[in-house]
Amino acid sequence: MYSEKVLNCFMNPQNVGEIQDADGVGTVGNPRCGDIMKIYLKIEDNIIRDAKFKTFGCGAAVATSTMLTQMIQGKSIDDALQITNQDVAKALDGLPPVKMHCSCLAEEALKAALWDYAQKNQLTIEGLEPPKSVAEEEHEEIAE
Amino acid sequence: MYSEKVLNCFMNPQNVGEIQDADGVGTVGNPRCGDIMKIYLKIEDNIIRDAKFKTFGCGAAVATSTMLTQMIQGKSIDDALQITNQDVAKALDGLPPVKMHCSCLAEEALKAALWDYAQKNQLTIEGLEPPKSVAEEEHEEIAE
Amino acid sequence: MIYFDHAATTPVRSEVLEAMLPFFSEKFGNASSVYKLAQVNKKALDDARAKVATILGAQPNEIYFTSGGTEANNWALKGMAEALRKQGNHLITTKIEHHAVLRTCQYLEKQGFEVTYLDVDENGLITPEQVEKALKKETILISIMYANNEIGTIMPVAEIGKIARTHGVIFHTDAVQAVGQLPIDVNRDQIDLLSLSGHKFYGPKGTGALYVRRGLPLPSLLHGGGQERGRRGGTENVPGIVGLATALELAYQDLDIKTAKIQALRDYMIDGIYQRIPHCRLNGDRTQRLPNNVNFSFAFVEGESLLLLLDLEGIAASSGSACTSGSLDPSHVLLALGLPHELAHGSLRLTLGENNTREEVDLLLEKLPLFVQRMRDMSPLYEDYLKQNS
Amino acid sequence: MIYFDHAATTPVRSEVLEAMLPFFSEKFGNASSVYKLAQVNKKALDDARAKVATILGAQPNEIYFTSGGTEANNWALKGMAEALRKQGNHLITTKIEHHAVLRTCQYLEKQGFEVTYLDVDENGLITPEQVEKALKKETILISIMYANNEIGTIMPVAEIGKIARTHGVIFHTDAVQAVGQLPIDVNRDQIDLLSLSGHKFYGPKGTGALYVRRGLPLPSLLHGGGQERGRRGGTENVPGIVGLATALELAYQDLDIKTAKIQALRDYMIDGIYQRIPHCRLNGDRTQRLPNNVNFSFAFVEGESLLLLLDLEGIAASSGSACTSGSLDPSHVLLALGLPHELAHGSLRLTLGENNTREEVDLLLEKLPLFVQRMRDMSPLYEDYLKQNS
Ligand SMILES: Cc1ncc(COP(=O)(O)O)c(C=O)c1O
Ligand SMILES: Cc1ncc(COP(=O)(O)O)c(C=O)c1O
Repeated sequence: MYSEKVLNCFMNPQNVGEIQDADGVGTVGNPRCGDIMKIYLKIEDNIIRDAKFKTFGCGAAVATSTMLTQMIQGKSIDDALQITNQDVAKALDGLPPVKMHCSCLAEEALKAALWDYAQKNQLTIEGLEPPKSVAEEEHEEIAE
Repeated sequence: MYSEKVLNCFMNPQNVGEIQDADGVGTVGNPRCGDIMKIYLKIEDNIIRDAKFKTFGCGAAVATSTMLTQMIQGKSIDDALQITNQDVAKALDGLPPVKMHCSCLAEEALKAALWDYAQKNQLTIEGLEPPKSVAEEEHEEIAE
Repeated sequence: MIYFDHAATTPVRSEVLEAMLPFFSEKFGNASSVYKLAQVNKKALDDARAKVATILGAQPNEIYFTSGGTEANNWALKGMAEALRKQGNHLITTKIEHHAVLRTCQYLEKQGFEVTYLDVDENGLITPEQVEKALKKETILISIMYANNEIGTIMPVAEIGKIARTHGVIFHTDAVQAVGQLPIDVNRDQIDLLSLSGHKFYGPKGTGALYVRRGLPLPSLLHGGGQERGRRGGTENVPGIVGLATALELAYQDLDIKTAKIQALRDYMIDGIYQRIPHCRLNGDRTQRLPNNVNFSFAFVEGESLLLLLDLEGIAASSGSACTSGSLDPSHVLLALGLPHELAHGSLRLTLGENNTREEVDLLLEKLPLFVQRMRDMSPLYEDYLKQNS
Repeated sequence: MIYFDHAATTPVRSEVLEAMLPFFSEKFGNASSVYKLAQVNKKALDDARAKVATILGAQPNEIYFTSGGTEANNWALKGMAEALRKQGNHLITTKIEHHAVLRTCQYLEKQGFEVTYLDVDENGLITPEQVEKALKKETILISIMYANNEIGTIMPVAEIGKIARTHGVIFHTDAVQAVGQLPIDVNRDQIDLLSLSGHKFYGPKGTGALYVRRGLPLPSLLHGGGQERGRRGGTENVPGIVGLATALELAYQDLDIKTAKIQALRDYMIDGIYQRIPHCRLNGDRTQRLPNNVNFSFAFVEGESLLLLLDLEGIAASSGSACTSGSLDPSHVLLALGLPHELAHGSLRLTLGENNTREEVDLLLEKLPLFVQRMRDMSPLYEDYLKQNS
């Protein structure tokens, strides 16, 4: 059901990890839906110098995280904001219909991270709205 | 679905035909049910000397007609009346459930023929009741 | 063995069985699973769906696989009745539908629906005008078979489709006997739902499909897992579905040539019977007729006894429809033609297939007159007839 | 390929396919026809029915063949609800039934029935007392699965049967996962209706059966010809039915030996996973459990990603049930156990079959810990956990 590209991005994920001194961090999704995506950004002079992610989710979620973080590396904030979930999906040679929401999640995670960056630096980024919920859900305690 | 015996009686029917100067004739069944059985009896000294039949019907109807006419040949009227539809069916090594009514028809046809004999000769035969309907249905005209 | 009962069922074509075989034990995955093993099955399903859609002139996502024609008919009728109950409670069908439609209609009557059963003429046909006249403002569904299974009559489906569309009424057709023999186009004929069954065109038993025009609000009949886009639960019968689609595709290869051959054989048989046997009647319209169907009534003779004689000679035929041959009722189809009961009980259906030969028909034409005469000689009705006419 | 998804479906056993083959193209007659060709089929059907009856401790005329477990479940529930509507409108089932039961119950709720969905405990079990407490005077049907398809829990069927009988309530059980693995006796367990599905025990897909205790007034779900003693229309799928019966018979040959082997492998797998992977949880009761079922939740990890990694290693497993894997909902069964959503999303079901080996399990035990760790290293939830506990 997944394209070769998706499988490839899933098997060889790029940019997994944290950025300790990130300039912006965004977490979207919730356990109810089965996907949580967290994006870390390092931003200098309006340019995304580095992007990393942590994702709890299916193969498509991991692949879109990989693809998105690759696509935004080195881009200006404005250019990065032009990237839509459709672009991410297209870059992966498509996603199964039930998995399209993963690409939306990626787009939202990016926006959440940029929002966080804007908040921290008291900037206004054109066209950027506050994320609907920055990790609003409580994560239930996970028992062994 | 039919036993060997039924098939045999159907393929090699015995006693098919009319008895021109029959002492008793009985017709039962109707076209609606798909079976009509007509039995001719030649009776002398209370003994069935000859029995013949004509039957419109399925394989089981033909087979039961054959079997019944064979079973009653040479029997006294009283002995013939002892023969039940079960006996006929048993003599055929059984009939499929949906075809059991054919054996009833045979029993009824015999009784109708004996009733006809009794009527003609103003006799009372112990245990013999008038047939429910001696060919009461009109046969619709058959067009080519 | 000479097989003249192709309307009852057909053998699975060897190419079809071959196409099915890998999916039993080797590519056996559950088509709904995520792993690779199952993707083969999902693809096989998709291909099958596309093939069926192409043949019917439909889209793949308008095809739903079922366990046969019966399920397809039950689903179409009960489903649409349930969905449209608020709009009306009236259905239109005919008196000569298959029991899978008739008994479903009777069930719906018990649930408060009203059903008009259209009369057919002595040839087993209805007119589009009858359908139009029967329409009421409460009418929600017209279900009229494409072709009849006993007498082979082909209904004026395109005209009915037009009437249905004009009046905004949903049109279902039981095309179980037509599919595989007649070119079908659901758009040309403005059909909204169409039932078909695999084993009637050299596919496997226990397989069928329902075409459902996109956008129709058909609820599920079998609730369960999310199979068939959430509309028909149950683990997909992959080998069966592959078999159905392969058989369907093959049925429509060189259809013209096959039809011409079978139809010629049919006409040869009909003419031969007429010439050799007096007091008989071809049931069903002579020309608006399936290419493979022959159905005769022989006066004074009951049908099953003829079947038995033919069977003992190695010739398989049927009387009435196969599924009711266990019962004693005369054919409701023949009664609807206006036949008296004797004739309704005395019918013989011979349905041809691709592999039947002229020699086989010749053997039938040699034996059948003898068998009919033999049963007539035994028949009290024939005796009466002779007496009346002597 | 290592196949650990026998609860989803099984390959058709070679002996089964062999038994089926003659009925596709050679002995292809319609089992309801009168001629000799068809008598072979009728006999094959009768034999199959007798075999199934014997295995279940039932009578042949209590067995009805269907197109699968889904149809059997739909038929049992909708049929009994319709038949007993006048006596009451209340049904009892559990929260962890298969969708073929749950969605049918939801449908019945829309038709005015009231359904009690019993809670299960954290091991996926209900108690007979819960059933007894849920009874009302309007209760007409109890439908509780024999064994669960996701977590393998075996329900206290005999006790429920006893309660049902005592209170004069009909008892249906979806035994689709149990049949072929557990000895079944409908009289011992006082079961009134029982559903089974062929492809779960090395039989063909698209086949199933419903046991219906003699005398139960079950109306038809599929109306049509007079097949299945007038209760289930549709030309009989003879090859499929023969396959189902053959597979069932073979499943119960040396059942003890096979069960011992599979169960040992199951326990080896469970112990191995517990030993090698921290933060995991076996879902489903440890002992009241199907011999072939292993189901784990791994904290911080989503299930599908594990499936993919396993698949790429040639190991087929499942997460949730196969038929819902296309959907995004977490397993309703795991939620019913009280698992938080992360864990409900993070489950892995491994279901063993006769041909699985210890070597295969060893490979899984080697790979799985790596895969779980790999996904944890990617997981923001694991990151949070580590931070909180450092
Ligand atoms: C418990 C249970 N019930 C019902 C079904 C449905 O059976 P089928 O897919 O054969 O219709 C399944 C399997 O899919 C099952 O596991
Ligand atoms: C016209 C028609 N409709 C429906 C059916 C039912 O199809 P199936 O037996 O495949 O369920 C048949 C054949 O049996 C048929 O001839």
